[in-house]
Amino acid sequence: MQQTLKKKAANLEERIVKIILIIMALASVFSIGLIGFFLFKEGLPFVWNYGITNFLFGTTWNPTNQIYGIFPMIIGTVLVTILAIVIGAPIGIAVAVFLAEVAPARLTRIIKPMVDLLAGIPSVVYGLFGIVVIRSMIRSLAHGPLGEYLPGTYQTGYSVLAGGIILAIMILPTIITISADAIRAVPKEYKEAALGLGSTDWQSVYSVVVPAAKSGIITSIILGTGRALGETMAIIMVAGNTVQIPEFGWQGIFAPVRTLTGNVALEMGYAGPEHRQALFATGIVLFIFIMILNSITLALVKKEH
Amino acid sequence: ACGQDTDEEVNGDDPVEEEVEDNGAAEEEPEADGLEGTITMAGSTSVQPLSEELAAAFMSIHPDARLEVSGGGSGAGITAAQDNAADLGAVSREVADDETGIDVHTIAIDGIAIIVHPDNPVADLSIEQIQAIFSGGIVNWSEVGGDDEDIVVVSREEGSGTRGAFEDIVMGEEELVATAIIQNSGGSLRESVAADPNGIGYVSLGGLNDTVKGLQVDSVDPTAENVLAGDYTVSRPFNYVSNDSEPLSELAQAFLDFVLSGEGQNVVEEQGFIKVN
Amino acid sequence: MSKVKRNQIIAYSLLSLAAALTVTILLAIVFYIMSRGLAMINLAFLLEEPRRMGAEGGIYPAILGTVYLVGVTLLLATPIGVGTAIYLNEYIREGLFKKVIRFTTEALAGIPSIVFGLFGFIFFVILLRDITGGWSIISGSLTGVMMILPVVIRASEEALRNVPNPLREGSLALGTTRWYTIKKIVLPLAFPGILTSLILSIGRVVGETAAFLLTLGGSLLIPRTLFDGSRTLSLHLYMVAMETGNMDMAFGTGAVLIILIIIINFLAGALFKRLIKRFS
Amino acid sequence: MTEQTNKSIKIEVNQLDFFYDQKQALNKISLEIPEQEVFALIGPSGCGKSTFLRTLNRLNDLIHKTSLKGKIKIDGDDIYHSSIDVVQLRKSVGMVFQKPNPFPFSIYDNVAYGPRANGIKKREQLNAIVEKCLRQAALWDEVKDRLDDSGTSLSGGQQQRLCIARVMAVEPDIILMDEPTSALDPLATLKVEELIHELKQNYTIVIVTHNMEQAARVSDKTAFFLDGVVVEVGETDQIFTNPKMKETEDYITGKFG
Amino acid sequence: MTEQTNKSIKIEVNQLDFFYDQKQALNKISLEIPEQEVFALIGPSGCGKSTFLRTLNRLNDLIHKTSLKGKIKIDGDDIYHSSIDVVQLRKSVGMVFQKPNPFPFSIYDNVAYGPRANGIKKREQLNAIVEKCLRQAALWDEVKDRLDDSGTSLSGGQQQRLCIARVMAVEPDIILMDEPTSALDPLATLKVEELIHELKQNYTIVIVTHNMEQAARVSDKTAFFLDGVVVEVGETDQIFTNPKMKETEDYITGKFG
Ligand SMILES: Nc1ncnc2c1ncn2[C@@H]1O[C@H](COP(=O)(O)OP(=O)(O)OP(=O)(O)O)[C@@H](O)[C@H]1O
Ligand SMILES: Nc1ncnc2c1ncn2[C@@H]1O[C@H](COP(=O)(O)OP(=O)(O)OP(=O)(O)O)[C@@H](O)[C@H]1O
Ligand SMILES: [Mg+2]
Ligand SMILES: [Mg+2]
Ligand SMILES: O=P([O-])([O-])[O-]
Repeated sequence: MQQTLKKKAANLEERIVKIILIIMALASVFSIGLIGFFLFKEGLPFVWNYGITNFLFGTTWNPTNQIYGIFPMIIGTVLVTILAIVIGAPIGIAVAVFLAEVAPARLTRIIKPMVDLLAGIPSVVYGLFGIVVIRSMIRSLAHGPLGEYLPGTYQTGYSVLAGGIILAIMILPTIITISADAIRAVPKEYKEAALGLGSTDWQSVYSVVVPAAKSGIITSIILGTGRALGETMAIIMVAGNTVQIPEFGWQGIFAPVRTLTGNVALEMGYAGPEHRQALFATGIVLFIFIMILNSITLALVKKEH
Repeated sequence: ACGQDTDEEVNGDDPVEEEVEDNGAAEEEPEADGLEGTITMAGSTSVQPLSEELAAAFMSIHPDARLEVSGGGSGAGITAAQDNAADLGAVSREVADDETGIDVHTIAIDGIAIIVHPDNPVADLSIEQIQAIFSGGIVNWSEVGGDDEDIVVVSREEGSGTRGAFEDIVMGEEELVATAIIQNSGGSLRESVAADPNGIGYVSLGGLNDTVKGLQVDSVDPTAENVLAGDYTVSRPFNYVSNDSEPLSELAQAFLDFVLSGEGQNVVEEQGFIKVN
Repeated sequence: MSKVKRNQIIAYSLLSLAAALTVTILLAIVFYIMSRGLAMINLAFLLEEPRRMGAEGGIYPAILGTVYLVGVTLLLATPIGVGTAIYLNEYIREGLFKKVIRFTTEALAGIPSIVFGLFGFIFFVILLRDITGGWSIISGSLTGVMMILPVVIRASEEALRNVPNPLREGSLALGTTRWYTIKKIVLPLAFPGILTSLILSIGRVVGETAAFLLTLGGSLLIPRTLFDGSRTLSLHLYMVAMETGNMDMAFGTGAVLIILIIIINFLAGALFKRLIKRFS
Repeated sequence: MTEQTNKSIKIEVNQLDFFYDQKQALNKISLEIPEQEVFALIGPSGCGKSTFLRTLNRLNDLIHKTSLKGKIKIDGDDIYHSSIDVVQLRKSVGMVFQKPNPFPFSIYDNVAYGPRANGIKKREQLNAIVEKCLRQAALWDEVKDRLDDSGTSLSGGQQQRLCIARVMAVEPDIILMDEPTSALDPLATLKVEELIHELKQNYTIVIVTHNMEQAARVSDKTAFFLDGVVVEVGETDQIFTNPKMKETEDYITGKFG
Repeated sequence: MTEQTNKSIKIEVNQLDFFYDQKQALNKISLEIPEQEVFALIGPSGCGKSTFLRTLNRLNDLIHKTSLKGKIKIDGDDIYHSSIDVVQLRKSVGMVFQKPNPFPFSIYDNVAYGPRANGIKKREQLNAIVEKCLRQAALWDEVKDRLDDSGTSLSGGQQQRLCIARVMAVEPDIILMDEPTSALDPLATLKVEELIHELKQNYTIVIVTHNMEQAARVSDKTAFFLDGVVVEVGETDQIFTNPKMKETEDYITGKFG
């Protein structure tokens, strides 16, 4: 029965497999390295030559005349994203609380697949719905009752509002799913303790359960922000793509705007090498926005543990 | 300046129609020529519908050939040819002097129609009025004889050939008004104007349909005949461009020859554009 | 009624309202697209080639393009993604390397798809065009692989983590190698979970447009090889809507897409239930 | 069944049955719990002690598919009667759990939670309540300089006393404690036991414990549960020194459980 | 420390220290485990019994941030030496876990798993091994007509015996058992104990148990662990009837643990 415990020269398979797996594991590192490399290689020299402030804070975008200011697009991106969050986050969190704390299990089982479906619908379908339905609705509002308060170019329906609404719908599933998970993960002892102190169910949810799920809920909002920031097709279809800084005030939400993503997708038929570099530089700005958001999420997750 | 150039070319070559019919009949047995492979074309969305028709006609003669047509805008057509990303780039404007490294083949002439909503009472604008509208000088339809409504300018994206030609011919030194809505293809621009009674935009003559109204420019209707006659001045060439450091593939050359042949030019005419030879 | 009770009733009504609103939005979108799109769908629509840039005819090449793109993307992403997950979960422990991979997959997951498109265009379409054929299914797929890799990795890791540790120890303690244990015990048990993740990634590929706008080329022809340009249904919808303005065709394509997504979600859901059952 | 005491009866339980779905967890429980005493529930794991405790503040209502028969009266009111406001009931019947479960807020906010839910907003008033309750819970001296620290940053024993202070801030008459010291070390246990001693001046306390010595130390009366049934109930001294039932004796001498 | 026996030493442990990250779980353990005997490890929860057992087949290698000092020799080979093939080691040192962990395959495939991993593919050969091992594990009669049923469909006791059969199919010399009966009812426990008795004819068995009576019943030698240290080791009879150390006596008479 005595077997030798000495290593066999064989076991080649184990070693080969391990090497293959390492190579695979490196693929994603390699991917992001490549993406970063090309993005920066194409875009960075341009930003350098053109000047960071001129690029980031210039208000004119006119590639024909070699003017590349993306400030209006940064503003456009920020406005549309904020609007999406302002509309989407409260609704999403409310639905999450509803699903995790209020709805009977049977209802949850019905609504959950619907939320998943909302997440699965392609963005161009949202865009199509956006131009045909939402844009027309906004147009009849902006051109009708609000007509006298708005300049003509704000009455087309192509607007921050149309983009914000579509994006709000698109980020709902992200916010709902992640928030609901976070709320469900709150130990039920908290709720019992609150109820034991004579809180109503709502008081316990509102003042204990939701605050305890705070970091998960914030994470969901940040991820939703990332999604909104990165969305391209739906936004090109409904936002109007005008390179301008909207008027300050409520009228601004009816202004057509261009987003950073929209700029890249629209002008991929760029006219020249410098123009192309400017688009890559736009990509870098987007990339950095996303990285900042990612880092915030990571920091939050870390704090959690 | 470019408008004139093209007019001359167009005037030069009319009498080919008979030959075309013959050619078509002669090439009924397609297997023999052995042309096969794939060529890709990219660029102008205005040229795209025409390219598709030309490609379809070509492929019906050479079933083993494959012509992939995609859009992207004229700028993309030029860079695709420069980068060798496509065999042929489509450009719906004059190729500029600084766009080097490419050979240019003009395949058709197209007019650019200034379009408004069908309900818009305005039917005729002068070049100066159009320029003023697109540069923000005129902002209300009542200033040009229409209703008292703000004008909504819809334009194409940077890199569009249609926009480039439009700016060359109409805008001169003026800049496009900053508030213009931007659409990135002729089709979406037309839809956008069709959906807005106060909108104004511009598309290829071939992209005109009855969802929008093509305005008279200086009282001339936007038709191929008027372009051909030189009366409708907002016109531009459709070009195919190719990389000049590498020779065209056999297939691409055959396609280009086909396009410029009588039969190809017939297709050009059927699609509502103007023949070049 | 006491004030707190009233507050509770108001609050819960608002929450229900939010849920009702969400459901209404979904149904409105689905019904609207379907009501305009279903009328378009018939055999000819599904099996014919498009004419006039898609303004007429059918969507057959786009269906084929979608199938090819999804197929190739998954074929490439599955081994890489699952392999990465296996390596992360079964071979290495918390440490710098794992953190680096975690961070990069997170970062990849966050990159906007248009940036993938930009990259894919420069790298696969232009730089590697002699290999990829320029605008082609391969170029699109390689770009798609980068996009869905994080999804596949994360979900596979989750599935692997769900395999009870005693089974792993049981196998290793019998004197089997790590890889044998993974092959015979871990992977079979994680299979439904991994499959679920793959099906969900199909959804991601089917729904993506921006990245493919710049890498697939958008040819309307029936793709014959993987080195041909093509378009997916989503891309077709976008191009038809934006380039031809024929909204009916776009809605028809949209209806096909929604039906496809419903099927995909249903399959994933069914598999997920099986997974839950297996481990409880 | 219980012996006569000079104290008045605070809680009266009559023929109580309790079911989780099909499974019967309590079987014809009848008990009288006198005011301002400590009443201990002992018995082996799974015998129904926690279940019984949670029927007293209707916390079991939260569990899906439970049902209850019989009557529980507190101060003469049937607490399962439809006219009863559960929220009010839970205010007057506080509960301390096995695992200390402070909210993930500051110490101050933990104690102020109940009063705030009752609409008290004034800072001075809250300050006063927080200080009073923390003093009562014998925690004030240890935390008075760090009221803004998170409740979860305290040690286990401190956390449990914080939970007791939190309960006292809603001014209950009765405090239910479900193995309040089982997660604590001996020293912390001692502190909590001392506190229980103090509290019975003002509150009626029902405590579940696994620890025989603890029951003997802190309680006035003890009930021995077995399989959902009350086997024996009486003065704690008597139960531990001279149990009437064989099962009780077996249990307290460690023969099973 | 151990007494002389006539059997030869199978496992020799010398000054073994083991750490989970910073935490030391084993402290200078020295033991000699003779061949073809049952060696029991007893001690209170958390004293390091499982940790020790798992150092013997290097299963602890799988845990993050562990470190080990000292030597373990099996048949004279240092099993932590770099020339050792861990896979071979684990083949010759089988392990049975506290909770039965049959693979979610058929009974047949569970037993055939190890032989197959070793490259045995022939059906007849596998059939023979499966039958032999199931017989040895005293399970054959109960399962011979349902070899295709899932291993998880068996009762707890049957599952544990299946796991033992599974181990025997790889022909180890040593079998480690970590509280193999703690998840089983008394009857199933009895069956497994009988089996252990049989097995020691052919195997060296190291068994961890919480159950004093079990240790007394099945083992030849016993080591008493406390806080990572071996307090006492010797003939089982002696340990249980006449322990030398105060701590051992306290433990086996139930004073703590
Ligand atoms: N939520 C529940 N659903 C179904 N059965 C339950 C539930 N909670 C408890 N039980 C069952 O009811 C019986 C009594 O449980 P209970 O928790 O009251 O026991 P206990 O005396 O408190 O035990 P321990 O000392 O372990 O806390 C047990 O058999 C238990 O399994
Ligand atoms: N994976 C681990 N990481 C860190 N510490 C561990 C780990 N496993 C065990 N320990 C610690 O090591 C010590 C010894 O644990 P071990 O499991 O060996 O005890 P044991 O004697 O088997 O106890 P039991 O009878 O409860 O099984 C304990 O303090 C335990 O908390
Ligand atoms: Mg309990
Ligand atoms: Mg153990
Ligand atoms: O698409 P264009 O023809 O305007 O370049």
